[in-house]
Amino acid sequence: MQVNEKKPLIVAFCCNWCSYAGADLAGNNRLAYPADVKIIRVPCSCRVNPMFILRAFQRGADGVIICGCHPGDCHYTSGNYFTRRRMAMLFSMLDYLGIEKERTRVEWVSAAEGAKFAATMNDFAEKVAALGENKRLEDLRCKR
Amino acid sequence: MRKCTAANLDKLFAAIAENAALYLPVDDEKGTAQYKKWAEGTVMSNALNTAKSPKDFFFPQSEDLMKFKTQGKTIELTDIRDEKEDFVVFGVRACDVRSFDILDRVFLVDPRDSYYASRREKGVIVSLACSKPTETCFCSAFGIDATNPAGDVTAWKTEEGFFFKANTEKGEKLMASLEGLTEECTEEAVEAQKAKTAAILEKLPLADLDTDKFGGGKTAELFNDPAWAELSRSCLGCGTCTFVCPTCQCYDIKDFNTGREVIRYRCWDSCMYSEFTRMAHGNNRNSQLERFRQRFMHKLVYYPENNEGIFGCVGCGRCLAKCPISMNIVKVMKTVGGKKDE
Amino acid sequence: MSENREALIPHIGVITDVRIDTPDIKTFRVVTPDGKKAFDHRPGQCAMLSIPGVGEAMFSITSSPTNTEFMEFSIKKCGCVTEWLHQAEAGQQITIRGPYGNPFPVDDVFAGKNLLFVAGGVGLAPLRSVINYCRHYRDRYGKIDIVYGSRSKDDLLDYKEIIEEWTRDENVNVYLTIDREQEGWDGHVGFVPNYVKELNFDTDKVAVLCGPPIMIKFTLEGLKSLGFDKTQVYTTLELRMKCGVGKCGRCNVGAKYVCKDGPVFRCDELDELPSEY
Amino acid sequence: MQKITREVLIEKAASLLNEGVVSAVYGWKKGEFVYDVTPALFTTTEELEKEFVWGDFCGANFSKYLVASTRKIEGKILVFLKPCDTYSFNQLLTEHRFDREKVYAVGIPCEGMADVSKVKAAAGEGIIAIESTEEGLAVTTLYNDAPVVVPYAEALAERCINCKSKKHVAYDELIGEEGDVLESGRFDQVAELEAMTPDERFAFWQNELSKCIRCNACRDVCPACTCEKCVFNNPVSGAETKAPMGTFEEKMFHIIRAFHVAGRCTDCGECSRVCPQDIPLHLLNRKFIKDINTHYGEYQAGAEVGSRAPLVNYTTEDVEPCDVFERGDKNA
Repeated sequence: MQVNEKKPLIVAFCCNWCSYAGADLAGNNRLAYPADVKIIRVPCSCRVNPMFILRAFQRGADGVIICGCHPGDCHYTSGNYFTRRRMAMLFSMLDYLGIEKERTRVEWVSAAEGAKFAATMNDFAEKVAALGENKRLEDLRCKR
Repeated sequence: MRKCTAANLDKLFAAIAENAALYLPVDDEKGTAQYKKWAEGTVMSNALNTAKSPKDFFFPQSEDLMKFKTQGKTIELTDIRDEKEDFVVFGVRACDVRSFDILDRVFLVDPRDSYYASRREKGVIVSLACSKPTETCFCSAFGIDATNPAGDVTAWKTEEGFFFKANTEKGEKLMASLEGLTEECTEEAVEAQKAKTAAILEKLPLADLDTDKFGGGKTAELFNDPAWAELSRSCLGCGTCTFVCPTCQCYDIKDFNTGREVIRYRCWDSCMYSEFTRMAHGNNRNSQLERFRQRFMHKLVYYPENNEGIFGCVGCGRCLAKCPISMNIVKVMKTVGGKKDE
Repeated sequence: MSENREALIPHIGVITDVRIDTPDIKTFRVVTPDGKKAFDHRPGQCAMLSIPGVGEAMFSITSSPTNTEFMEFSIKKCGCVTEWLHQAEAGQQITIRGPYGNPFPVDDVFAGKNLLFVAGGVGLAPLRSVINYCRHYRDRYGKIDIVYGSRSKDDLLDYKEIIEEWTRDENVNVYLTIDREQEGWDGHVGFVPNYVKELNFDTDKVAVLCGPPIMIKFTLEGLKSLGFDKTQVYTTLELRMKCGVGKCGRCNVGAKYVCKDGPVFRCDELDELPSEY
Repeated sequence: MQKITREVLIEKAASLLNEGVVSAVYGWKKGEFVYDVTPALFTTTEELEKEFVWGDFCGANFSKYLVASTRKIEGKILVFLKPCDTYSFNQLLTEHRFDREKVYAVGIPCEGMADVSKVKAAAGEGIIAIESTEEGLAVTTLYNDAPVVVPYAEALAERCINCKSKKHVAYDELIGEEGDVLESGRFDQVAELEAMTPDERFAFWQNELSKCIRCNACRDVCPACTCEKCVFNNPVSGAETKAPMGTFEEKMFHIIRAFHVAGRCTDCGECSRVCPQDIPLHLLNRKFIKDINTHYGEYQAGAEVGSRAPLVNYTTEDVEPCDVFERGDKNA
């Protein structure tokens, strides 16, 4: 019997100025992180609308992580402060609806933190993998 | 006429459920009745009617129609209707039974809607006569006899138990399969209940609702009635009335791209929604007044015009109970066209 | 009509040719994957075309029923479906279902009569099918007059066919007009309704109008001033449709469904409907 | 039972109409039964006397109607506002949704509104008359010979049991006495849910949200939902879904709906009142309010005009999203 070892699919929204560059650095330094992390580049972490996150889950993501500049370092001065509030509220709501809180995360990763990016992704992927497939925010039409 | 004692009722349900999926009104945790599939231990609700109408059984709120797979320039089409098993809907009130007739006249005329038609063929309707109509009931205005509903089998519930009369071939087949659990009986108890209910029906506050102002051919008279403006003024433009209505049948066809394929599905739509008639070059019903008028004109004038005078409303009273602003077809009927009478 | 016609499941169609008519109108030739016509139709009827995932929309069939090889659709770019179609190339598959609606009464009312066609812009699309039908069965009809106008000469639909075929037919008169003076145009300049009045047609004919609502309104007034009666004038309507078979409840005007009872209406019939189109 | 009478309100409205101060009056219009009152616009004294009602079933909040009607109607509009309505009124002003100059607001005291489904549960179906008496609502039905008295406490709507304030935060004129902001137990049920395990919470919401029929009444009635074009109506947004397809769409709709009004929701409770499927939607909104109060300081939307909503604001010391879970949730 073959056990279905489906690797978790992770969507990472990365801000253009810090985290995306951080991911780049991780790549340049050949730091490994799971291939199932799909990066979506956004101009600023506050570009991420709650709908994006829900859509990602609908389309098969098992975990969604948002990466932005460290608080205080936003390219647009204050974007990530808004992200922080919004995501705190949204994730708390998802938790309130009984959706596993380990499936969502916000992490601040600067352009210099390639190692942190890789470590974060490894850790997040591991946590999500432990939870298994996303069942609570799934859309059966998008499942095989 | 056949009778099933109260003690035998569960056995009767079990016997029906053996051959077909059995659905009946069941109270949820808040005491609201909704149709649920019967399983061992299910208790039938005593409520007058379900919050949502049983039109879902034949015209579900959403259903997948077909699937497309595209590759390069080619398209592959697959029919993905779900083949429904035989089913029995138990306890449908007279008003809702009439609603199936109204839907049939839309979906079964050429070209026949085969999705609807196949469900209609597979479903057996066991209706249930009313014994405690409520203040929002006005089915009698549309010539419906709440004490003697249509359906494949008509049922009456008294203290003694359930009484059944088969009306169609399908109904007779169902009753034949239940012969061991029912016994032949006289109609006395049923007649007594009918008389008692009829007396209550006469006392209902909406018993004297007048339909004479409406019907086919009344478009010119009613369309520009000044009353529409006031009636529709507070309308929120939500779809509550249309979605709880047993006869509203407007739908939308939409595509959903799953990433691998496109599913074309059909879902209920509401003429009350602002986008209902929007197209690339504009919207011919731009104001809520126009949309509001469309809904009621459709039920009271357009539908009867195309269907031998049969009104598109069954008087179930759901919209009276559920409208957020308590605007409803009764208020419309009492107001529109009223100026002429004075 | 075939028995037990399935209402909502379409056929697959293939676009075999895309002709650029004007800057925003293209004409698409559609057949089934095995190269045949998808279904027969009558002049004035419509079909639902769709691109899975984009949407479905109703279009008039512009080719004549006498064309047994393929169907054509002249489509103006104005919404999601049309925009997508405008990007399509030959070989692209789409879905098609129909035919829908009532045709023009070509075999009874029109038979033996003189005909006047008045079209504006992409409004020629539904009329082209009737015009070509009548040209095909030329001896069944009297004189044919065609008045067609658009914004500019570049916006004239089927220009080549008009010049090379229609104008050369005997007993067919084509009157073209454009809204404003333009270099290289020596024909008539002016709006269609005015041109119709100027041409001072005899009332011994049946008129068929199609174009923007404002053009229809004024042309109708023009025809009335020439002595035409509303019972002599036909037009075709368009409203939002989803099912095409009179069930989805969106294209009704009063008790009439444009997809089923229309799109062709006689103008006096329209007067009886509420003004909601 | 309401402390002021219909006559007092009619007199006020009639005098303002006759003086020409206002040209129209928003009020509750008599229905077929006692409980089915409809929001309506009155323009003459005769109409007011004939059809204006005020009583225990006048729950509708007029604030949102002002957005459209102040643009259409010449002259000022008189609007009667219950304490909770004044918060919505202020919130709309904060968002510049209507012109304050075009409105004459009269604050009226409210003793709480009755929920007709509770009345029916207590007195039975077939209501033909309801009288407000000292003891409670005296309900006559088709099936009772003598009226059944339903005490007010039993008939009160959920939002009124947990009334947050009897204080009017906006008015041009006040009828009756000014009330106070109340200590309410409105977050108790949110706390109960938070104390559950995620599995229990999931089961609770799955059951509730699966009842949704996507009629959009909660959105359409909401005084905070005043977008000219809602994302759920916009075909090009990719979010225009009209039916609950599976279980995802309904969660998506309700999360986004609640999130979009987070920080702006005054907790007026209209969403739960209008839901035809009785989904406790206010529990979603209150969760956001509770979280905002906990993490960003006490904030009551609509308490004052011009205050900055918490989700369009920030401090550099805000809590990190991962730390928000740290409270209450002991079972996870």
